[in-house]
Amino acid sequence: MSGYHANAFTKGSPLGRYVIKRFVQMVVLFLVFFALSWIALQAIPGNSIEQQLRLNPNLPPEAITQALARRGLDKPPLEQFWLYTKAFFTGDLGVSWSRYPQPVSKLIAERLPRTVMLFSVALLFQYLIGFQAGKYLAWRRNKRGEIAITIAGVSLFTVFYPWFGLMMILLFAVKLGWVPTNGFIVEATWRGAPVSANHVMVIMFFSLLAVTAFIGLTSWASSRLDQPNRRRLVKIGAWVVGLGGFWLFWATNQYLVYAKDVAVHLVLPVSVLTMVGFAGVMLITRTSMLETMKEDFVTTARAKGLSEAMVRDRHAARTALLPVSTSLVLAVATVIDGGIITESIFGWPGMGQLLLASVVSEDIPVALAAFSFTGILALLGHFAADILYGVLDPRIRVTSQG
Amino acid sequence: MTISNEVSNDAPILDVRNVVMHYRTEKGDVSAIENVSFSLKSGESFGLVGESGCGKTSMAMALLQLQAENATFKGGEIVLNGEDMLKMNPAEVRSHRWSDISMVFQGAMNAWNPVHRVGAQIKEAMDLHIRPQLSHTESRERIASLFEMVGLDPEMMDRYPHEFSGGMRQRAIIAMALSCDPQIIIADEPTTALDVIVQDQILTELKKIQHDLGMSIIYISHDIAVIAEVTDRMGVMYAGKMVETGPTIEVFHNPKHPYAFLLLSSTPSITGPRRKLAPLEGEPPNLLDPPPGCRFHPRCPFVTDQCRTEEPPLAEIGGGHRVACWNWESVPPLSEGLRK
Amino acid sequence: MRASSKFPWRFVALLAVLAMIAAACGGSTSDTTAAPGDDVTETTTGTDTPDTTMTDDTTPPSADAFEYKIAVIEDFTTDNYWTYLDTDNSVYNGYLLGGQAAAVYTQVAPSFTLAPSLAVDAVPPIGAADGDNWVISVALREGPTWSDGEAIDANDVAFTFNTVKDLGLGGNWLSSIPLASEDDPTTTDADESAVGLLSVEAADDYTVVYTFNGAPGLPLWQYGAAQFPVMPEHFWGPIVASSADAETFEASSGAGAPSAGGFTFTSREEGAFARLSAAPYYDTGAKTVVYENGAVEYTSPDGVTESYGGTPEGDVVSEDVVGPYASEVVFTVTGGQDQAVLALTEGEVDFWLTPLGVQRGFLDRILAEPDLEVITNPNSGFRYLSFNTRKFPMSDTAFRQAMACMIDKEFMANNVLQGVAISLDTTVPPANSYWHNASIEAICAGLSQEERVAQAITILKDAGWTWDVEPAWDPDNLDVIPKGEGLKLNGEAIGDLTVLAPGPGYDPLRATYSLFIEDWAQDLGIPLSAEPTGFNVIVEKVFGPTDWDMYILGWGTGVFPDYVVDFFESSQDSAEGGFNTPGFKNAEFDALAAEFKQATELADAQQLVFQMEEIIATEVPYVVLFTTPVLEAYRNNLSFPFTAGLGGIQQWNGSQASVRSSQ
Amino acid sequence: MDTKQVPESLQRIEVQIPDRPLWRIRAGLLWESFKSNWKLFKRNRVGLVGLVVIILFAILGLAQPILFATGVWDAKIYDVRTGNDTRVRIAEMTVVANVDEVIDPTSQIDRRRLIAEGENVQVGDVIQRELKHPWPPDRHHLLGTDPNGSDILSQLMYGARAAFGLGLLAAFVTVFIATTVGSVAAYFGGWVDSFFMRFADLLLMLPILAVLIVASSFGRFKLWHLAIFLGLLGGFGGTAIVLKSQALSVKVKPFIDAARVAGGNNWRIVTAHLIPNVMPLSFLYVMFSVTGAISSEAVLSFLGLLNIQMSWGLMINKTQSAGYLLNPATWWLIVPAGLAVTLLAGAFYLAGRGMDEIINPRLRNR
Repeated sequence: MSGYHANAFTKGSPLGRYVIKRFVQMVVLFLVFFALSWIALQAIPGNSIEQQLRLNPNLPPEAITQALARRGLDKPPLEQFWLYTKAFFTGDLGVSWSRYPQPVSKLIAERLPRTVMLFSVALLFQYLIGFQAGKYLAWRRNKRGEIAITIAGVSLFTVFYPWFGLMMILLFAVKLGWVPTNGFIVEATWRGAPVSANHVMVIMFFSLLAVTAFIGLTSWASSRLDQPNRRRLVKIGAWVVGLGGFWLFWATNQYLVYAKDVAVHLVLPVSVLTMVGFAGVMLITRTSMLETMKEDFVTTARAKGLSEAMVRDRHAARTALLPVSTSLVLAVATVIDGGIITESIFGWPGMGQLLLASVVSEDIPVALAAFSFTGILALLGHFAADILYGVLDPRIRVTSQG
Repeated sequence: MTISNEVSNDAPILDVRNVVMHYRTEKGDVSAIENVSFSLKSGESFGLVGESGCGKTSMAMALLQLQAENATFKGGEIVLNGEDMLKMNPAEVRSHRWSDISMVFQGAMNAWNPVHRVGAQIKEAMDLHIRPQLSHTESRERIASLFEMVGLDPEMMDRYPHEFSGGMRQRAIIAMALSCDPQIIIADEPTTALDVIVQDQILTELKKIQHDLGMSIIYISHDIAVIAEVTDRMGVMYAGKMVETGPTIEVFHNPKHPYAFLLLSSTPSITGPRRKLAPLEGEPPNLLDPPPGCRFHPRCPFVTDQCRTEEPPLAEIGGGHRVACWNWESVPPLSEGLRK
Repeated sequence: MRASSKFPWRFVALLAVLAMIAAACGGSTSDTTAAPGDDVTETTTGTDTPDTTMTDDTTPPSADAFEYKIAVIEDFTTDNYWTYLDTDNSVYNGYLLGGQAAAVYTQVAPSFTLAPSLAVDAVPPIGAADGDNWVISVALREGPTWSDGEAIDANDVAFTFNTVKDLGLGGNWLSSIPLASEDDPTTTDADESAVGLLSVEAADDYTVVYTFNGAPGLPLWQYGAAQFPVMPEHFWGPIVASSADAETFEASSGAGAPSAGGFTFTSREEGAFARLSAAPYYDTGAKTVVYENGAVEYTSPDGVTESYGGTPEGDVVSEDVVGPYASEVVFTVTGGQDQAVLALTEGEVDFWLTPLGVQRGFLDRILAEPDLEVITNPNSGFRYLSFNTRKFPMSDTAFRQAMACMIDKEFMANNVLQGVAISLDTTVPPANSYWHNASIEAICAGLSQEERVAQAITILKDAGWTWDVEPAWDPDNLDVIPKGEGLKLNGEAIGDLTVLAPGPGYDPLRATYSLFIEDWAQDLGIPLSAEPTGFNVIVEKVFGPTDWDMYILGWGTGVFPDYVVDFFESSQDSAEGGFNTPGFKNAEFDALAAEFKQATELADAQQLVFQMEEIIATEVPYVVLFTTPVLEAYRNNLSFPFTAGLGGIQQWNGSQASVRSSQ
Repeated sequence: MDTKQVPESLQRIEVQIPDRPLWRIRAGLLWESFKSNWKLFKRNRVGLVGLVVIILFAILGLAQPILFATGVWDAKIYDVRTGNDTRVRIAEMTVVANVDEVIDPTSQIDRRRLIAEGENVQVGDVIQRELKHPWPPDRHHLLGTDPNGSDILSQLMYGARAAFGLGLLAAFVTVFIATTVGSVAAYFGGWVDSFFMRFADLLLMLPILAVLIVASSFGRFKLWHLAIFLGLLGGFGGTAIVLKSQALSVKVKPFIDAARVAGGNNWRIVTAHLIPNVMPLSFLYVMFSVTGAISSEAVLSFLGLLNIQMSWGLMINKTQSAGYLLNPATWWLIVPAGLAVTLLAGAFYLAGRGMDEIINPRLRNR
């Protein structure tokens, strides 16, 4: 009796068609986005060269014309756009104007790991804590404490984030001195380091990913086990093995001291991001749970004699997970945009800062690359969210094919 | 039409005694179940009939202790195999759910969790209640046989609820209700949302299963015809009270409560005797502030002054037929209809 | 059935293994990809430890060797000196790289006295005509070496010039190396007659020959070409040879480039820190004494004493025995000003290099630390209101004078912008003492509000302006009531005027100032409104089409006041790409400017600048408003050769090679 | 109670023929629904808290012009832009070497501070010194003054008006567009729908903050420009999608068919039937849009990218650029403004949630 496959994804062609259709839509959307971004950036008064050279009265005017020519800015706008687009889609992101002549790809390669590091950890905590909190909040509806938690949650959710971040720096970094105030590494630790910070962060990210994936998937798989005892055992085992493996990996790692330095610097921004972000997840989860809890199948589950925790986790929460996971995917897609403030406040030199600086300095190649990057992330995010929705909600699978 | 079922004379497996349940709301207490009693013997089928809002679904939920959060029991007991469920702690209640009393829900679509496979949802109940626990294979085999019993292709167990038609879902619900060999199944409007032909199939299926497995079923429906078709005994509820109870044949053919009388008069019957159809006028009372005396008196064509002040008891009128009406003797035979 | 029951297990195991592998590979892939693409990190973070250079016996006594830790709030963007001087000319790159170049002549801190560096002669030779051209031959000293021991010679000077010229490097190179127009590939026929450098050649190892296409004055020669940065040919030559174009060349790394300034660039972690290490310095041990009158007394490491810029007289302003004393200069990039202050107060850094100066609000926190010292110095720059003199009514001198009269700079500096702004009347600030014309007084200086109103009315009336309703000072309300209405010149009314000023988010000082100017103008009946505008928009507008009315911006200026010419000479009109944004046209001024450009004697140039400043003060194309003080904070175990001077310590990159620690 | 749907076959519905004019019935119904909704809203404490805070800020914003008009405040001192308290506060102070030694900060002063401010004196000297701004709160300036000597409370009040103006304008633009777009897209479907929905996708793709930064680089980006820009982004973006789905659920209701059968033209059906029924949900989104707009403005001002005269975000920005940010001693420069943004944005959000529980049938628990 092995396998009655009702999974729509295995049926092939309708889904294939759907993916192709979506892909074409995505490409068109991206082209429009790309062109609009270029136009908008181009339309900003002044340009990068003027900003750099205009205010030095000792410069002959030729210096500016020459600099413009070297960046191809002497050509008519349409030609510039055509040349840039052609290069862009053949993989050449060009060179930065404000940091001429550094390649844009090099700047991005330098910044990206840092943003990924910061936000992957922050998102992990946000969603873990937010989802659990939302679950309990919905379960406690109209009970004591709900209003207080909701108001606290909303306050964190709508708090003026830059200000809140600064207040946290003031409290934890300045007054209490528990954590560094800013930056991502300390010079003294890294002097003569045999390795770059990005390298260490890449290793940190993947080790974290591996552990999270291991624990998450094992726990998920354990929920399919029949006996509660064995289930608990496997779950605990997963944590022990996962965390133990993580510890072992780093305890024996030559880069431990560097990783520690990065980790210490991560504490405050991640905590603040978590505090601000988890509330949003909590509220989504709560709303979604409240809707789910009105469904008949929750009554069915109770009638079956399932414990409240099982009803909550396996039935109500499992279904309420849909919008939450969608929002996670979309949150990943907006990381760079969100990074602008976080990175400015905590002095974390990532993609967000690069984006901000490039727009302010009218460094169009860098800005456009960063824009395109966020645009592609957003497109893929929406696409992934749809697919994920289909995976998590079997009802959608059929409709998305048809 | 009669149902040939051995009705055992043993002590009832379920005995509902004088249950009073209120909903606490902003506007005051809603008296949803007022002093309701009935009992159920092993292998027996019992029907509860009444308009929407009369308390029959509240009663069904109360039997599983699934009443809404704002419900409170003001009295009575629900004795299952000698134990009062109202006195049990939540864990004890849970252990009885499904293993002793299971339920076929109304609106079968929503009763299934859309994100789990049907088989898994059935297995979940079995894992919880069947001891020793079945192995994976054994569970699947059991589900397969249950599916066959209710007339479903066993392969369907690995599908999601939305891939089932309405009738199939209802069959699957029945399979799930049977999965832990309960003593009692509560069928709450089991066929309401289905088309007539499927309705009939499902009812036949249920009857057959009850016959084969010898379990007790409580049918709950607003459709008195359905109740008449499948039950041994029935009760008629009105505004949270049991107004008439007795053997189904007796009540169906010879209703003695004016409400039951009017209800039957307003329902065309294919299977029953020909009769004149009479409309049931007015609306059920507001249970926040139920009328004094007999709750039916504002709508009752046989109303007397006594009805307006004194509450009639549910009194035996012979043959296990009991009626809560001061003037039950004025109620004419069904075939005559209501004279204007 | 079995299979499906086990499925998740296998899946999990597979994924876990994959993830672990990915983690392991993640490291190694980035390893291999980083290496070839990124020479910088490879060589700089590699194993060539700075200790090897430290043990070199030519470095100064390491008894008081210490790390000079500096906070900066913006990251460095390049480690290539050529790129830095082209368009990556941020002050931060300057802090990091500025010290590594050699120069034939240089200006000595803090008096800005012109003194020889590589050259033998105390003052730059004037040279002589050679046909149409002008040839100057400069003898170089034998002895100065790069940090790697190679001699600094005439070939390096010529190489630097040729690289800029041949590769077509641009940006700020062109302000140090004024190429003759014929050779400038980007210039068309205009301005071909302007004087510029034709060639720089090494006649022999220690003789440089500069050829101009005409006689150069002070701006072009002594304060121009004679001071251009010189780069080591033996290091950069091969890189130039292998670079196809300027872009490739400027993208190359400058790591390991020998320096002529006591420190070499060692390593950099983007966004975090950068380091310089002490290196053998040919001038180590030399003593420089600067006197009050600007004269410099220089004693070379081998004890030969010379003096430049006049005979030493008066107090000693600064006395400096060149190090380097620090073993390392470590720059920490902090996220912002607040973080820099924290680094300072918590002892993580010794000094904070910031072109913005320490803001007044930080003083509380800095002064809470007993071991921090704060100094204040005048800034070399000014903020000003500019009129578009091409347009009515700004074209009318009386109008401009009346506006200038109404602007009460003392009130603004003392009452509104307390302590953060210093009132200023000339484009050359008093702190630039040699070039500052102290006799100039702003229009209506020292008058009260009431007197200013009266004076402005008189100025306007005298020039033929009339009102429908004449403004008057109401002594009861201490305000102008009624305000002027219907101001006209010969019947011509004034349309709505706008003063563009940066918003409070960019510069609160100028934003506030603009609002007061709006008020004062309206008192007179001038329909002026202040419009907060983005900095880039103002720049584009005022250097582009000439449809603006007034704006407020600022200039950061050098010490040598050739900018006065650039800002107001009629040929420099911004409509034609110059810097004369007001469109100021004044024949008398133009004549003085032409004379200034040809001047070869400092005293002559000084008098010319004085006269030009007087014209500006009377004709007011600019109303110079204020300047800001530069506050700097440092740990008091540091000792600098001087702490008082225009622009502060940061003007000299934090005196890297001379700073000592008392520890 | 038994909430399950049961056919109404057992009930009889009596139809009353109204004898009052239709508008009075409508008004009556509206009033009734308002009353019952208000009751529901009142019970929801969360929403009530939000509403109270909103009203408090509204009062704060309205108070400022009144204070000026009644002469309680002199514009020369309290104007948020050029106001400047030129009164002189003199204190006699002894010069010490380090503030750590200072016992009484009003009578002693660090010599290094004086040097930094351009006065050269010796330790031990006694000087008459003017107290410089920012001044801590006193009875003239309830929340103190900023480094330029203008009143923080006055700025806060001005900021409240700016926030309300911006927030509400942005929200109404958002909702006006979103309601129209959503209804039109839902009603007409087809390519109209596709066009608007793809456009919405495009806007959802945008990195909003980055786009706002680009927009603000256009130099003369005023507050109301920002409001309309935010309104357009929201109105054609996410909110339109939500309202479209609401409109879709209204579109299939029988009365729409009835109207169509009765010969109503499309436009009339959209404006008279569809939009009014989408309105309640629209109003909910007004609340959420206000929150978004206020936060966006504050962030942009905080980054110093908006060229405006005064706002809460700008107050923080100015504090930061003047160096008073992480200084607990001058808390009045940073706490009121930050708190105000948080409170007002939060209040609109809370009020929105309160309304959500009334309007959104899926969340009603009764």
